[in-house]
Amino acid sequence: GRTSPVSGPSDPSGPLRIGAIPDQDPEVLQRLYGIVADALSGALDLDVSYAPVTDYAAAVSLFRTGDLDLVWFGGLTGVQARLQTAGAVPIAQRDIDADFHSVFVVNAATGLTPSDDLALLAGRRFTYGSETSTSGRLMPAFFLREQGVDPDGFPGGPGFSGSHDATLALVASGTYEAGVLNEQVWTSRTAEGAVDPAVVRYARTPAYSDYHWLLGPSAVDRLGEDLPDRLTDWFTGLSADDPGDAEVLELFGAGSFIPTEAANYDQIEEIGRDLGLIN
Amino acid sequence: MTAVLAAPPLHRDRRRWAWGLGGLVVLGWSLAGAGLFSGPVLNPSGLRQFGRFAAAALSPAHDAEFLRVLAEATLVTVAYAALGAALAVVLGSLGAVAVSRTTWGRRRAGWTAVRGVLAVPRGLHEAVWGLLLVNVLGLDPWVGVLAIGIPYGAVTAKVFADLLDEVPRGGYEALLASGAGRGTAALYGLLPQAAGGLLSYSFYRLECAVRSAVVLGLIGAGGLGYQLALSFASLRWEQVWAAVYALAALCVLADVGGRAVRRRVAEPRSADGSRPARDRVLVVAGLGSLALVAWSWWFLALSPATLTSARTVDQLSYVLDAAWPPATEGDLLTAIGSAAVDTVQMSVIAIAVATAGAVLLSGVAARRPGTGPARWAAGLAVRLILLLLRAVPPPVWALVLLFVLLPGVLPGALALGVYALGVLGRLVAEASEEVDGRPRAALRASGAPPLGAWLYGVLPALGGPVLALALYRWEVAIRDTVLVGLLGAGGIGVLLSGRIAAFDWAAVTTVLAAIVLLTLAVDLVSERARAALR
Amino acid sequence: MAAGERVAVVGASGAGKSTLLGVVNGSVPPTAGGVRVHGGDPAALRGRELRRLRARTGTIHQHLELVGPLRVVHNVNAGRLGSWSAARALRSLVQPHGLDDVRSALEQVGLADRMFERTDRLSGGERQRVALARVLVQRPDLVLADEPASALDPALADEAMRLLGELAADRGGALLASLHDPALALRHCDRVVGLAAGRVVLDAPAASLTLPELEAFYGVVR
Amino acid sequence: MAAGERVAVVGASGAGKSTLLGVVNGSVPPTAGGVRVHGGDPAALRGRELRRLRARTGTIHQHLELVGPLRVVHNVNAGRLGSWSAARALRSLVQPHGLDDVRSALEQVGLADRMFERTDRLSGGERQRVALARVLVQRPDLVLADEPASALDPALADEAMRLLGELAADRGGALLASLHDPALALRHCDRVVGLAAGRVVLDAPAASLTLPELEAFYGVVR
Ligand SMILES: Nc1ncnc2c1ncn2[C@@H]1O[C@H](COP(=O)(O)OP(=O)(O)OP(=O)(O)O)[C@@H](O)[C@H]1O
Ligand SMILES: Nc1ncnc2c1ncn2[C@@H]1O[C@H](COP(=O)(O)OP(=O)(O)OP(=O)(O)O)[C@@H](O)[C@H]1O
Ligand SMILES: [Mg+2]
Ligand SMILES: [Mg+2]
Repeated sequence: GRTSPVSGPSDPSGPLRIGAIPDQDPEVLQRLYGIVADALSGALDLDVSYAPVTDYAAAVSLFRTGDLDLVWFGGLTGVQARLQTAGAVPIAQRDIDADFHSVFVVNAATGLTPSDDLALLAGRRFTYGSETSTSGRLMPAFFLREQGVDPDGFPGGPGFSGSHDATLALVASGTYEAGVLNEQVWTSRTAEGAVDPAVVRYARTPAYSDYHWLLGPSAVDRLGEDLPDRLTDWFTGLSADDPGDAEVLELFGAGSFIPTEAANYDQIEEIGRDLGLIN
Repeated sequence: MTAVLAAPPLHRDRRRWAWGLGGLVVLGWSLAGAGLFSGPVLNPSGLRQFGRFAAAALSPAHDAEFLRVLAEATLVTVAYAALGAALAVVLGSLGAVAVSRTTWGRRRAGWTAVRGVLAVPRGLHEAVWGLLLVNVLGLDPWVGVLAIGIPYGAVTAKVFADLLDEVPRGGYEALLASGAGRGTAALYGLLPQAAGGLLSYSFYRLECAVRSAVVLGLIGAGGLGYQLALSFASLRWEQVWAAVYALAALCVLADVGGRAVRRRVAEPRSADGSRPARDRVLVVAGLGSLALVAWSWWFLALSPATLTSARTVDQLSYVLDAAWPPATEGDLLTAIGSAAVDTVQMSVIAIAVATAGAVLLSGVAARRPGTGPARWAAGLAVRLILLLLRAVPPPVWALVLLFVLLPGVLPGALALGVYALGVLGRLVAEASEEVDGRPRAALRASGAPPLGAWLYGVLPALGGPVLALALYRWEVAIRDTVLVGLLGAGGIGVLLSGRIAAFDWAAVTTVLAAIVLLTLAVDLVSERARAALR
Repeated sequence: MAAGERVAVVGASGAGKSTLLGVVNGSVPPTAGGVRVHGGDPAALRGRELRRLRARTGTIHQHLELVGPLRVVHNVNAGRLGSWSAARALRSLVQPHGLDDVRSALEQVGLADRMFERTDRLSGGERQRVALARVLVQRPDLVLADEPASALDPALADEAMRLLGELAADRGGALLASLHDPALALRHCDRVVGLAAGRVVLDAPAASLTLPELEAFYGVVR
Repeated sequence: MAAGERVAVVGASGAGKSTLLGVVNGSVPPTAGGVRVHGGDPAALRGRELRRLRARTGTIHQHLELVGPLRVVHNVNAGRLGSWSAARALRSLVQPHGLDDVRSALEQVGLADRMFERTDRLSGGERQRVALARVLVQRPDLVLADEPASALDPALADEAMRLLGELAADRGGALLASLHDPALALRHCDRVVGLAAGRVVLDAPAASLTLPELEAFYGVVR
């Protein structure tokens, strides 16, 4: 008898397995989701377990195979997962996700000053974050194209630093003259004083929808038709006034959770298809 | 008895020169492709970022909470590594029989075919295997075990076969001449002589399995690789180094254990020659390995049933449906073509750097009994440095090298080169320990200085094994470009991870096929080169 | 060669003695001409046939070609691999089979007490005697011996040649030994074949040759 | 041993002849007692001193210990590594140095035409002569030869012993050769030392011994 440290395949009475794509502050993921799992399990009277996964593609695949039931996806990965998994439903997003932004940063040595003209970035060595990051790749590429800049046409091809922090470091080193990252990360790193002075904020993108909780169909089959509503109610009911809830909200960097629906991500889907990131 | 006896003519020399020259030309072409002769490649302003990474090596994270996390991760890593390596050695031993030249003799077609089949599992990186398996098996510990065991098994098969083929064949041929079958002759004439090398390689595989635990994070199993990946994503270098040191410590354990066993096998306790005697240490080591595998099986709660469950079959057919037929658009094929060129250039530079470094360092890194304390300390230091070079994963090397180099093929190539140097340095040092020491001792006895005795007594005998190792590492470097390709470094790895991220399975199939073909081509070229220089 | 015949191959260093023995046991393909052994041509045979032919031929190689890391008992037993199944060969590596035969062969060459020693720890002459013991347990019909006594002192050399002659005579087989010691050749062989630069230049019954004559041969052909 | 003296070590197989030579050149540590070579004890010396001592000692090993994949010319030149700098040794691997010396040494042993062949393609006797040529270019003061003629025919064996004796005499040095051929020992040495089970049991001027006496020695001590 030992049970696997990794959750086994779905069984009828199995727990609700939550997961997340590794994005900002990945090293606190474990703590974050431990707390979320406990709070959820207490409120909904369910067994809840958390599985750490470090790879975007793996998280999407595990959602498709039913090994993960409720996943905190980015905009693009959420769309990918939903398209591959018939019956998946968005549950909730943060208040900031309805109005999300990315910031373009440049190395001070370029002499560029803050401006909204992305065309000046063409011809510079430029890096995105992770390949399927909504805020570090997809939406910035879209806005670049809108201003007539070929998102793949940077000299030597664009870089993919792998994470928002790596983007900051690579722009600071001057290896890349410019880059783009999640505004939330930029704000929190600036607040921590962790941003190298060589990195200068250049531009901010218009708003778009990003992160959201996505629920898979097998959990609904197992745990009841009303599961999506119960989850949405719990998330949207989290209140900053309640100390327990506040801890969860703070970990997510949110003021509150709000309901969301698939249509909010249609733009992302369209751009994803355009860029060949969705088949 | 009327046979006319004449010595066969010598005509290898020209081929040697042709191969040597060809190698140099390819290296020059690769360096040119990396932009070394056209414009700046250095980015001095990134030294500060690089310095942060280097400085953190001296102050690894050591708060209690993090150490506890690391300790847990270590257990998981050990379990996966032990099972993965065990599976690899089992698969490798069976596969070695199937791919060794000794088995096929002069039947080249059969040999080439089997070798080609093996290139498929071998051509894909463990991380790619992990991703593919996740899609079929979901969150199951088998993913980690198989992701390590399958590609390693194929590599092990090839290396075991090469080791057996490289052993002096006098004894083997003498047995054939007295009517022994090929199998039994190999058992008596080749295996005992290759035993040291086989054991050494098996323990080396265990060490690799520990390092490959990086793939385990994918499946949510935790492990040191997962911790390292998390800390790396937020560039917490202190934590990255702590995880690297933990990895390195495990590697040292595998190394020390392997060395002890090898020493006992090479120099069994001198017993009275008239009685049979079993070495108790070896028996304990054997039983201990079995116990470790059994514990790992229990710890991971592996269940063979999942491999054949209906769900697995469903998922497999989903992936196969999506992946077949492969994509054949012209765009994709063009992209693959140019990525393949980058990949080859990157791997050639990597291997040139690693081989040159490994040979230069091997004299110091190799352990030699009966030398002074200064030589011993120097050897230890070099070995530790080599260990760190390979304990830091290639993606980390790629990023920190990218701080000080401009984007392009070069940072990726050097990242792979530095990592491969860590691996090759160790392998070459061990190969030089395995070389017959008597000619060297004979030279020392006539007053030759250490370096001279090494040049004349060891290097010529080392040529074959070093070439074999370097060429084998070349193939690995091709596969590893998957790990470093992303960072603006180009190569087929970018293409693959891009297609995987887009879940474009048909294109993934095409890219994987291209990688396998590239692997196979490298394998065949290597084989030719070695035959010419043998 | 007739049954029971003992033939010495003599010739200067590099004359082709080892190569000749290699052609006879099928490990060196002849560049021209051919040989017939036990009625078959080792260069033409394949697979089982070849193995059967080879199992009837025992060779002591000039460089011995023993497997150094293996214990003496296994190196001796290796002479019997031609008649063992693979499974048996494997089991014997763990728990040596046919110890009695091995022991008696080692006793004949004076090495009974070294049975379980690693072969590469033996002295030069001791190793040569292990190679001899291997042929003794093989019991071949044709014995090919390439300088089987080169590392042995005169007394042991005589003993070794006697054992080889007996082995051949016992089974109605033959002995073909390359020897660079003419005295040994005359004492232990019935016929002497002389080689120079790969060709037979002398073929005479041993009884018709005197020691000085044979010694002179080396001077002549050089 | 006196300057210019040629000493034969004889003894049954396994008596300890090779071990004795190993102790003298410092590659085997003695279990008891010690030796003095050129006034120094090889087991006590370290580093440069030891190297200097060893460079003055040339050894032909029983198993030759040549480097098989290396060409003959390099295997011969290896005898001079004791007096070459590392850089020179390296350069010589690309463009062999001192070709004249190598050629004349190889001529002396009758192998001048094999200079650029891979050593592992030579016949047994040819390899032994390469080992001999290596000592010839080394020009040591003390020559240790472990059965230097075991793979050679009588004529070549005599020639080899003559060369070794000359080499020792030329430089006022000495020759210590293990030999299992008593006739060779008596013909080419001034003194005969007999070993049995690792101990000296005979030490006599060659002139005082007859061939039958020495042959009998092997029978006696076994
Ligand atoms: N594999 C090989 N390739 C090239 N030449 C070879 C090879 N083997 C042997 N020879 C050459 O063929 C000739 C005959 O060699 P062989 O070993 O038969 O001589 P041998 O009569 O046994 O001499 P010895 O008494 O010295 O052992 C030698 O000149 C040798 O160098
Ligand atoms: N490395 C070793 N370990 C253990 N025993 C050894 C080792 N080397 C030699 N011996 C033993 O020591 C004894 C003396 O060996 P040595 O090689 O000196 O004999 P030798 O007189 O040269 O004999 P031969 O004429 O057969 O070459 C032998 O019984 C041998 O087995
Ligand atoms: Mg020969
Ligand atoms: Mg000896």
